[in-house]
Amino acid sequence: MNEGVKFSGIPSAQELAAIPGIAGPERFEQGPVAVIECVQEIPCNPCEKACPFGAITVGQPITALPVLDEEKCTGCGVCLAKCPGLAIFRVHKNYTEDTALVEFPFEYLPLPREGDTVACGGRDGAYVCDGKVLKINQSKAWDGTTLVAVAVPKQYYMTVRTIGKKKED
Amino acid sequence: MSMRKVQAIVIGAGPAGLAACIEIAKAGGKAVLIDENAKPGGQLFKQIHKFFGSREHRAGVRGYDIGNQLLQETEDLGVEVFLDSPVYGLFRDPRGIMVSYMQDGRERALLGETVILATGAAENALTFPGSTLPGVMGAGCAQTMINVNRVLPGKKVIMVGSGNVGLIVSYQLMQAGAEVAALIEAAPSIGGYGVHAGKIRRAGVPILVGHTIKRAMGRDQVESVEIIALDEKFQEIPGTEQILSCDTVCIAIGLTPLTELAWLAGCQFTFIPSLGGHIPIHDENMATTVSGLYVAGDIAGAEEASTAMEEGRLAGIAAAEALGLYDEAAAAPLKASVWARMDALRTGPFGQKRHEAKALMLETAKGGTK
Amino acid sequence: MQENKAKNHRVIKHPILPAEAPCDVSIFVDGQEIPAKAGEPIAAALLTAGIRIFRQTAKKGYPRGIFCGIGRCTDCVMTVDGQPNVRTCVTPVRAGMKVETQIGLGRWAE
Amino acid sequence: MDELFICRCEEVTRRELEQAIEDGAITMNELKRWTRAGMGLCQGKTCAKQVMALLAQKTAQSPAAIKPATTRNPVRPMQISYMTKEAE
Amino acid sequence: MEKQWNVIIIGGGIIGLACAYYLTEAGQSVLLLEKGDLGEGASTSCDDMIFLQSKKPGILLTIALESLDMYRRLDQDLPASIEFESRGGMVLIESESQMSHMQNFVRQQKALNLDVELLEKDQVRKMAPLVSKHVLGSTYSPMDSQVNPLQVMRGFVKSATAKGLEIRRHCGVKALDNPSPYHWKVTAEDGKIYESSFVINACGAWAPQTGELTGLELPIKPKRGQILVTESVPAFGKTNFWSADYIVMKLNPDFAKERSALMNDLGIGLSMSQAESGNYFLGGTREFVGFDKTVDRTALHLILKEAVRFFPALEKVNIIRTFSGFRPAAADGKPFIGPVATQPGMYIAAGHEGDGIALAPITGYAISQMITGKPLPYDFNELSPARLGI
Repeated sequence: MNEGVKFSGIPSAQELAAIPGIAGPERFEQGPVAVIECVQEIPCNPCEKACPFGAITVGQPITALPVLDEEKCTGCGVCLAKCPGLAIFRVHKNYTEDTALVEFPFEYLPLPREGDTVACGGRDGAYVCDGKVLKINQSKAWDGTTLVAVAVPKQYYMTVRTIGKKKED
Repeated sequence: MSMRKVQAIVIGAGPAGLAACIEIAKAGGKAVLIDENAKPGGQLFKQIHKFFGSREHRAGVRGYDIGNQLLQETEDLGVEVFLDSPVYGLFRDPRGIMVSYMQDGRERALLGETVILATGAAENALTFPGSTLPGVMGAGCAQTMINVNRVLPGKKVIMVGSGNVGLIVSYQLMQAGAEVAALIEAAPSIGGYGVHAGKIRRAGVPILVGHTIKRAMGRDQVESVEIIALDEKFQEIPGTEQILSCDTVCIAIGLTPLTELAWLAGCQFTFIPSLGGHIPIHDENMATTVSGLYVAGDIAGAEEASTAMEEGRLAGIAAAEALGLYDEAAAAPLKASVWARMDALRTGPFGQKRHEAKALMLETAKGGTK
Repeated sequence: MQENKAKNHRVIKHPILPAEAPCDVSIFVDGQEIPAKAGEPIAAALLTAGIRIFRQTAKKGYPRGIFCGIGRCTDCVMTVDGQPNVRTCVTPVRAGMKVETQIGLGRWAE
Repeated sequence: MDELFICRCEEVTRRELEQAIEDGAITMNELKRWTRAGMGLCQGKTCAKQVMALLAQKTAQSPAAIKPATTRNPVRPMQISYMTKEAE
Repeated sequence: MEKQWNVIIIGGGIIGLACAYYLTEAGQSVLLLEKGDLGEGASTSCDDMIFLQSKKPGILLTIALESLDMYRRLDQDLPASIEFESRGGMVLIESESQMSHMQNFVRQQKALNLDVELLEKDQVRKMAPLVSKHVLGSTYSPMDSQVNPLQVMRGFVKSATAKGLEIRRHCGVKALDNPSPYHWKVTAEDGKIYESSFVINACGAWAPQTGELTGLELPIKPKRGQILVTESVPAFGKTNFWSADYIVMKLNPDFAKERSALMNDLGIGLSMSQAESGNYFLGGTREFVGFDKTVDRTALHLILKEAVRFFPALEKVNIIRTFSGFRPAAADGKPFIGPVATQPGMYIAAGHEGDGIALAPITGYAISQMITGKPLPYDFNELSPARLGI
């Protein structure tokens, strides 16, 4: 069975390990950080301009993969809503003793409410665990893209990437 | 019969046509933009996702916002726009290129010193038993319905084709409230960007590569489809049939440039499958083999909106130069900067093929035609 | 009579796009009154009402509905105000329009 | 409904196209004239690509060598009343 | 060296194919050379009518009636549905003066056993409920018929190829040599030389070019006819239609004064026929403009105005296609069907102007009978090239 983004739409562990947009394991221990799951050379660079700290570099050609400078990245999350591919996540592994925070863009209705307990899914949408919605972030500048932050059991910090769509009321 | 003559007629108010008009107007020229739809913007207004590219390509901005910005610009520059005005033909005329169109319930004509065709592309159809049943439709059709007309064409969808159109429309169908039961792709791998595929995978939509639709079933509209796995030679693998229930099948298997007007004008063509089939031969200025006639956007090879805008700019600058609004020295750097941005869009694993196809086109244009 | 599920088919609330204006006119489809928005394509009003079968073909009598959505193919044609072969995907709704399922080539109004 | 309709407008099946090729049609114009595929309201805009692929396959021609059927005015259906008003 | 053929036909329109059909039926070995696609000249750029009512009594009407009978048989014999139908025809009359001319004409035609009559206003309306109220009357003949020329050609191709016909498309002729009587060497664009006993020039409006290769001057000129095609619609009446004014003008040139100069320049006379598919052909013009295939806007406007004048409901119908074709117009208005006396083995089957479809079967049959030395049903001398010293 062929693995990887070209075959399943999901980057494989090897693909994720090979790209320059994801910080090393130590960096995750130190605080929130952007996770740029951009594994294909596509002509796109808004993330580079989005980062106020200059932590993301695409450079030339424009199809180069975004490089995350894990020292400069403060984990502010400004880049999340700017990525047209919705491929950047904010991960705070040590959010609490036993939970990690995962924040991701979400463009469906209805939105969950802060404090809700929701079913969290992985890159394939399959259920991973329950999580608690910590924050619904919206900004006019993000043009309809909402950022949802959930707290999940710590071991899922690199697994949870979304929440289930709620059925329409 | 006296007939109004203008410096440039641009046919098609999509990204390429709007960009072309803007460049002609910026050069001080008079352009008339004609489009058959009630609203300008071409397919931009159904693109509600954020575009890729760089800042010059307005990356990160949603398609319809880009459409609005371009419209504002054409308005500010005083471009004359005819909407609801389908161009139905070109007639030979010693005074220029005669463009005939329908407007306000009558047929009219206009002469252009230059004409830029920016007519876009249409979706490819697919034939299988049941492919004419109500509920089977183009993915672009479904996209227009949900994003422009705000109505769901169905509630449970099977998407056929994993290019960017299939991936994006699947995502947008879910945003509009439909369920996408599965996306199937005959090739062994996904055609479009992985990040678009990732969006619908996260929503739980299975992407079945190496699968095709065998038939759609239903008495008088689609009720289910039968799909089947294909081997690497695209042959059906018996025993892998599955029946999936759905009420809608969307077809997203590529585009064909809308070239009728170029054929009518007598342009020479070349056949480049990776650009969608027969393409009017055009040079580095987007000029065709017919004097004064230019092409831009999908008619010059189906790509995507960002490249279409750049090609429109290029054609506009070149037409302005041909009209004497720019001298060579003024036009050259403008064209070079467009080319630099276009080259950037045509790199990487998804752009390389188009880069090569366009390079082949330029060679064909230089070498004359067969 | 085809099923009428009007409320469920209109995309009112949307995560990206502004809220949609409500229907403001009526049209008559095979005698049945359905709500519509002036200026929207006839096909959109029909889909809103859950109507997907627009005609029967001339040769085989098979059902057809919307296919290309841009006025290019003939699949969505119906008889509108007595005129056959009207492309409903590009023809705007006017209040009180009479739309009929087209059988074959249709017929001329008397 | 097991028929494979390639030309949706004129309800021309794949089998009818194959039959015309067997009868000796080897160009797009001939195939169109003999089967009506592409003669409907859309004038082949929907089916031409599929017809061409079929013709190429059945006659062992390269698709690049096949000339599309002739394009004519009007490229959009035009209501006759549009043409009967005095020219302006 | 290619094999020797009995007959080489130059021109793959309906006339050339009809010759091929009847010659292969008669057991001849035949090669057909066509410079473009089959039927690319006038045979696919025309309407579908076998119109008898316009014909003056004489050889043309006689052979048209024979051809009609032959189509009835071909409808059974050919391996394609040729959509033969005798829907009948009406010539719509708008004025008293047209009426009196048509009365005369009808009387003459009746004498030749053409089944034709005059209809009063009310009868016209019964046959064609959507006709304009200003129409005073019409002629009606149930014999006027139609056939789908595209399917006829398909049937000819299929049947004749099964009997050995070979076809070379996109293969024009560059030279014609005649080393001895009944020996022809045809140099084709594919670089080959084909040899035969007989050559048939069936090149329609292009027949003079082919004639020139052997020094023949054929008095045939291309007459452009512009035609529009509507979408498929319900019928406007039981029959096909013509306007009387053009026919009357042909009978009495004085009538030209009643028409606009532009109408006369373009030679506009309305014809309106419905194909089996429901599409109407709206014609047409008759213009001498050389081989300029352009469709011009003015002509389209005028034809449509004529059509709407007779059928106001047409206003709402869509035009989906326009085209023009070159009718091969012979100097004296009659086709050339027969041998070239000075060039043994050379035959001409061209110059049918607007009657190529109607006269194809009889032309093919007559040529086949001549070449195989069999008797002819009529005296074809009146149509022989010799009549003009050729």
